[in-house]
Amino acid sequence: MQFSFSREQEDLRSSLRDFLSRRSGSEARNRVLKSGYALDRGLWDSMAQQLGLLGLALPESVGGSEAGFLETSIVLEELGRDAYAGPYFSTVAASWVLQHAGEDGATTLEQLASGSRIFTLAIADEGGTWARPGHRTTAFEVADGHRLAGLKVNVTDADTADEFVVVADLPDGPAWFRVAADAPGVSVVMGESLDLTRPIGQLVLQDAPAILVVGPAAAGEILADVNDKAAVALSAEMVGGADAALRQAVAWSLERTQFGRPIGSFQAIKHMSADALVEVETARVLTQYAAWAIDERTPDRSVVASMAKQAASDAFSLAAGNNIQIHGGIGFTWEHSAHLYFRKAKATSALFGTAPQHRDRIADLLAV
Amino acid sequence: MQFSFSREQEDLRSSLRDFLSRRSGSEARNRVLKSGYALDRGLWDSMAQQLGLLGLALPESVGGSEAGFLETSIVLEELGRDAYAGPYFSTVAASWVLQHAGEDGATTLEQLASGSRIFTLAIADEGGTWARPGHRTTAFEVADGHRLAGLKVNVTDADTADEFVVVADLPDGPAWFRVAADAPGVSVVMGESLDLTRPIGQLVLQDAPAILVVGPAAAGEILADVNDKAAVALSAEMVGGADAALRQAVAWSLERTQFGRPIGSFQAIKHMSADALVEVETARVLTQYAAWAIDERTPDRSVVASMAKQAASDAFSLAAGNNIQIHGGIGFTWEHSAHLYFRKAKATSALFGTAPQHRDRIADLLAV
Amino acid sequence: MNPTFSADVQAFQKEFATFLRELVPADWAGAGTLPREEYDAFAEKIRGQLYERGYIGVSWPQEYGGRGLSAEYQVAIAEELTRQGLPQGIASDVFGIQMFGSTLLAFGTEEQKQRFLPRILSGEDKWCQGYSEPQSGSDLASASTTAVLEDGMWRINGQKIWTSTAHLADWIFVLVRTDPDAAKHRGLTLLACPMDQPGIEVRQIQQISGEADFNEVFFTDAMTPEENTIGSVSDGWRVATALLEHERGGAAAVLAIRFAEELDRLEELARERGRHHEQDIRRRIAWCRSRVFAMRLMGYRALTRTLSGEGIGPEGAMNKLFWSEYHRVLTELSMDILGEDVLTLRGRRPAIPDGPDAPGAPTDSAGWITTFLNARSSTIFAGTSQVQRNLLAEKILGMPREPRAESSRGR
Amino acid sequence: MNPTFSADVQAFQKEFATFLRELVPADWAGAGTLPREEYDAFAEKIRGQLYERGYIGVSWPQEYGGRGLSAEYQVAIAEELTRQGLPQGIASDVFGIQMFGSTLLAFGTEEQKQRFLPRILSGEDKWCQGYSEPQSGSDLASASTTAVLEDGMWRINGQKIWTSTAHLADWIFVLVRTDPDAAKHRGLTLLACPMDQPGIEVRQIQQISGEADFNEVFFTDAMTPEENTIGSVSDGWRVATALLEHERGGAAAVLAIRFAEELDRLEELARERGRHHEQDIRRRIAWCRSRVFAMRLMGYRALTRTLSGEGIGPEGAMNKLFWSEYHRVLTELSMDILGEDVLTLRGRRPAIPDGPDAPGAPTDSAGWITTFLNARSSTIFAGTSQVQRNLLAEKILGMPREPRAESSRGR
Repeated sequence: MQFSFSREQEDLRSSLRDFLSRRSGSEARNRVLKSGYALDRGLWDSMAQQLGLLGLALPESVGGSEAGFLETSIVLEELGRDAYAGPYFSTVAASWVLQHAGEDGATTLEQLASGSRIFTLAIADEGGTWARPGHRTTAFEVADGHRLAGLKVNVTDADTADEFVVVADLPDGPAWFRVAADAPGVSVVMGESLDLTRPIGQLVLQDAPAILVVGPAAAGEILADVNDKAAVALSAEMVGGADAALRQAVAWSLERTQFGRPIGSFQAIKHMSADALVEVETARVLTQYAAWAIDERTPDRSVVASMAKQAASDAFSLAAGNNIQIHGGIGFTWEHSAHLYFRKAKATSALFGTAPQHRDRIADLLAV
Repeated sequence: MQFSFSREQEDLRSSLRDFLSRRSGSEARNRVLKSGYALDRGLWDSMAQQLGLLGLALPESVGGSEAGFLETSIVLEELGRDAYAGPYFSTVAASWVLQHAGEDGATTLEQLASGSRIFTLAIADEGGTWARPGHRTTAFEVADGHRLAGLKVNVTDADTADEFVVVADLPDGPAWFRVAADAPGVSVVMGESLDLTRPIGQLVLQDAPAILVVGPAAAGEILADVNDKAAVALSAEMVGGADAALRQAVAWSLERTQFGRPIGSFQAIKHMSADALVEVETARVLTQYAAWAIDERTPDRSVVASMAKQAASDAFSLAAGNNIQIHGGIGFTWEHSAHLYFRKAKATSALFGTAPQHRDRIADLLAV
Repeated sequence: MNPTFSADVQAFQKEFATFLRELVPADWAGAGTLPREEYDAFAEKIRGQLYERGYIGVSWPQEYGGRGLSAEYQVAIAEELTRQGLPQGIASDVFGIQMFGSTLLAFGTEEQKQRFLPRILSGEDKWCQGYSEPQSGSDLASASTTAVLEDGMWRINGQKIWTSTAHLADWIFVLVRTDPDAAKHRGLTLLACPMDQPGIEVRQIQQISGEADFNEVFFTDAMTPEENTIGSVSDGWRVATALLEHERGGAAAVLAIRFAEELDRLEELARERGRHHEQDIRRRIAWCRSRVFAMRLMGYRALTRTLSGEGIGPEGAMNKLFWSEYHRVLTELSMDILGEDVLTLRGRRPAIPDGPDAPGAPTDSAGWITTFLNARSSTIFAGTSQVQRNLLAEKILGMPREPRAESSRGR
Repeated sequence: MNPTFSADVQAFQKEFATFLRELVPADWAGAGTLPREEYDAFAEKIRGQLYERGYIGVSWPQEYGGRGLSAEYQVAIAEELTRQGLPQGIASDVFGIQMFGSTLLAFGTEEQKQRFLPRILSGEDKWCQGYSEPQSGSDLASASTTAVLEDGMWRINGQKIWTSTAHLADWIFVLVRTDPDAAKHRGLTLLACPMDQPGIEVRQIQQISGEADFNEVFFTDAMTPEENTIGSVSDGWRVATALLEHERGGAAAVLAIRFAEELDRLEELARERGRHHEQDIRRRIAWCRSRVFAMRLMGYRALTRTLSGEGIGPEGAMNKLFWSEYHRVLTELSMDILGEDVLTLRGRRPAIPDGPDAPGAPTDSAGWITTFLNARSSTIFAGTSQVQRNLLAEKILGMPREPRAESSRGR
């Protein structure tokens, strides 16, 4: 019985936290608020090359460190805490598919691990979800490969991605493809993202050249796997964000005085914070377990992934909402990062299944 | 625009409150807790004869005062505040049907108004509800009237009723009948009621002699009407109970000291109480309006009846639950009346439609 | 009990309705269909037309530009405006008419009333409110902006914050400390001060939605004549508190009308997305309907008290708590109906930054998301929900204040 | 990270499972099927059989009757007991084993450990806890029951309340004021005191459900020898507080097992009534499942800390808050599933007054309603939810205590 991280895992966390506080942190958050999203390429390269974060769970043969999903979840939690603005989740999520490309994929994975190419997943068709993309994007074979036609919605980091990993239907079923952002017939329409640190766009494919990554035989299973992993990865991000929002609120409550005392000494503020703490810890243990379950491929991994996602969504929304309330007026000014977390809470909850959708899924999986 | 009670209505309330504090109140509640439910017949007779509460909304010709439903709701609120243990609601509810009996019913209504005979409604069959009783109780005509056969569940005050007003199916549809408790073929099986002030039983009818009150032509409309009125009547009771629970909690919080101060000075207790106050006032205005709407037979009376019932259920549950929590240990001892209100909150919510059922009904009626 | 408008009011409302129909085209779908940029000008235009026909401030005495009608007429006007998809005035009316005007009617000198009130109604003077300070939000009584009387002029120094519409205002009513030696609540005075002077600087504050509806107001030797003192010197706390009750009380009946219209739009959203058959969505809508109807009834109750000359008193705090907490729940529901579509803001943004958007607004995600974000400010402004709960507990339920860390604060 | 039992523990659990299967008939459906009246005797019988085979207190040192095994074994035992529908000990074990025993291991003298611990395990001595007083509930440190040392004997006077199992107990550990002049927290001492003496009177308290699971204990010149002082004189607050952490911490992993079994029964109830297809019911069950699983994981986390020699510390307060508030939600759900059937209590009443009923209990309305009523006491006992939230805010989040009305209370 060991329900805790190993020494190595704790080291990973603390070195990453150090790194982020030096290289990213409140300064980066202010930049996002002042001038909008812009990928910090130097930071990205350092994350990839200096810290090896992108290849963390990839084979050594492509430059990775062969760590597990649990380690990835630690990275995501710390990035979430920092409200990091960059395509880490998108790229890592793409790697969950690209790993199944076999020998052919090695170069791609090397590019991914080195940070030299940015990837993202493009799954849902209009009206579809990540779990059930719909069948409106089609693929057809041509002499030199495939061509894709369709429209993918809610694509994370669509503007910075060099390459898209796309679900499209072949005649015998859905399959996974790679599409380069600069290929002919590929265009991206960015939306105005609620989450200021995660741009969202649509991918328009007009007979765009594509490379088959996984055929229909295995694609469905991988899609299910991607959904489980994405749920837990985003849960980890949200646990980090929720914890940050909680700590930010507490710190402010110690500093701010009203009626001659720090507002953190008022029961209303204390009890709000205690309740948020309980939710954050609930989400934390579920996410931790779910990450382990994914590494171990335990039979309960799908249900615990959903448990984590719904708990983390609730915890983040509560902690980020409380954070604004406790800050009072200053908490909903644009220049204060409180709303950055609040926006992330709502938007991240909506990615790869909302809390109610995951509760429905838990009930289905447990055959209630 | 006048959203307030008239002087006469306020007088009715205060004289009743005076009367109850002298004749019922905490002493009666203690009696219920110590020795269980037993109808205080003297009090009942005074309520009927001295205060005219049973005939309040009945015609003068049968000894009533021709007041409206609004006045009845004031009485119910005060009885609810007092946690009065007697068949007032049951008897008044029966009168809503008996009033439609025409000339024949005059004697019955006189008995009802004078308090000499106690009535109650028996509507739901097993598996049925008050709104949809089911069709398992049947009526057939015999030479000297009718006979009923079936089982009625969740009959309020079944043990004290002298007469039951029963829905049973004739060949051409449901109709209303009167059945005397001491008639052959009539038996009552009492359950253990969650609400200690309102006994609940089953009525077993084995070819029991019955008198037709309202035939199939009008019975359905009256059933709908009874459901609306009962919802608002019980809401009024619950508003009174919720208010009593809130006031009881506040009074205790001023008296009880911990950590050297009255616990009512702690924000946790203050905010719980403020939240309960908001819910009680929400339920109060909705109930007041709904009672007026029933008197005026406005087109929105069914939807506002449901609004009142769901709000009053929530308010009473919250206020009565808070009351226990604020009292601490003493609040869940048998001898303290806090649980009397808490039980009433849950049980009264379940009579004539639960809060979720009423919300479903609101959505249906408003064609959401 | 008769929660309906009197026959006179109904006739008045009918006549008003006829007038309104002439102001807009026959196929008018509501001010919410206008782009955000055009809304304010439209609201200003309509307000001008209403003023010309005497429909602004009808409940004020005739000698100050009103018509001396009862508050019932005011609600009837608001109801009809919303029903016909028109704005309920302009943003600064909350401060000019509802707050400052009402306070002046209660505390002002005859001269002040004559001077200020007609210009508020005509729209010549726009007002804003200077109460909160960076170090004094919930604890309003600790305000530290000072005013010193010199040769019949108040010299004001300090800073106010969260001042809505300050960038558009001609006047500010400002709570200042005039007696630095008195106990915290006792050294305050309320002053009316012109905005157009070198001693006042306004800086806009960008809020959570990205827009700038609030301001900081810096006073550096700003001046206002002694006769602009509202109420007595050092009586500012009492005057300001009464004023806050106007802010809280007056809105209830009128706000409920806007919330009902917003809920219609939410139902439309649910239907558009085929979510209106879901048990959870239906029940929550039903709960919201009940809540909004209760809000209207509470407004009627307050109105009844006003009509009979009773004050609404601390129940004002309940209205504020009630609608702002309701609006959080409502906007959460809109987010749940949008589902994945909360990810991006599409379409029109709301024209109104607090509470429901203008009537007839489309069901675009940008509208609902922005309203959802702004709803977070409603539980903070004009007294946080925590402060409101304290007030309710103390003033209505009679529960004790918390022991003070310092029972009074000599300054 | 490996949240599973080690191979050794798994082997042990398997062996234990085999042993348990011999104790009950092949068609055993769980202790929850027994009538309430028979349950306690059955629990006592099973406990005796477990004791004989060394399955009681396995984590205690061998010299005091335990087997010196890790806490992991304790959880494995509890899990298997519930899985096989058997009681997790008798009611007084919470006080004897989990609370007093654990405290004695930490604070007791060698002589005390030798004398008390083996008799606790064997069941010869049953214990109860004397902390709360009528005037001192949340504010435990204000206890006013006194003890005066005379000729090597403590003479105790005062009253304790909410003392579970006092009517069955041989001993009470009682928090008494031994130094009336010291500050509030500093004048307290913890004593072990025999119950069977003329100076002690026990009166049962009937609780919300109509049953009597609590007591008042009156001390009138009750006596206990000086050697029954637990820890040092005047150090009672520290000892008692540590003891409360045992109460809070130990239960988490084990409780979650019982809650999961209860949730199975709730699902059965929903299915029986055809309510398991409803969106609202399904989502709430899914939420409860997640909550119970999180509770188990928090238990594993605490267990991991215990195994590595770290204390669980103030997180104990979180477990108490977590499960008691969860249980309110769960029992509300059961009421909603019962619908109209909450009106009457039918069938079997629960055998266990706090938390989930015994495994295998039927889905009778009397069971769910009584558990619903009793769930209201769980958010009050052993520190109200309000006190727990204060603790979490202060001890984990580092938020300040409230200013005291009086910073210490000389007595």
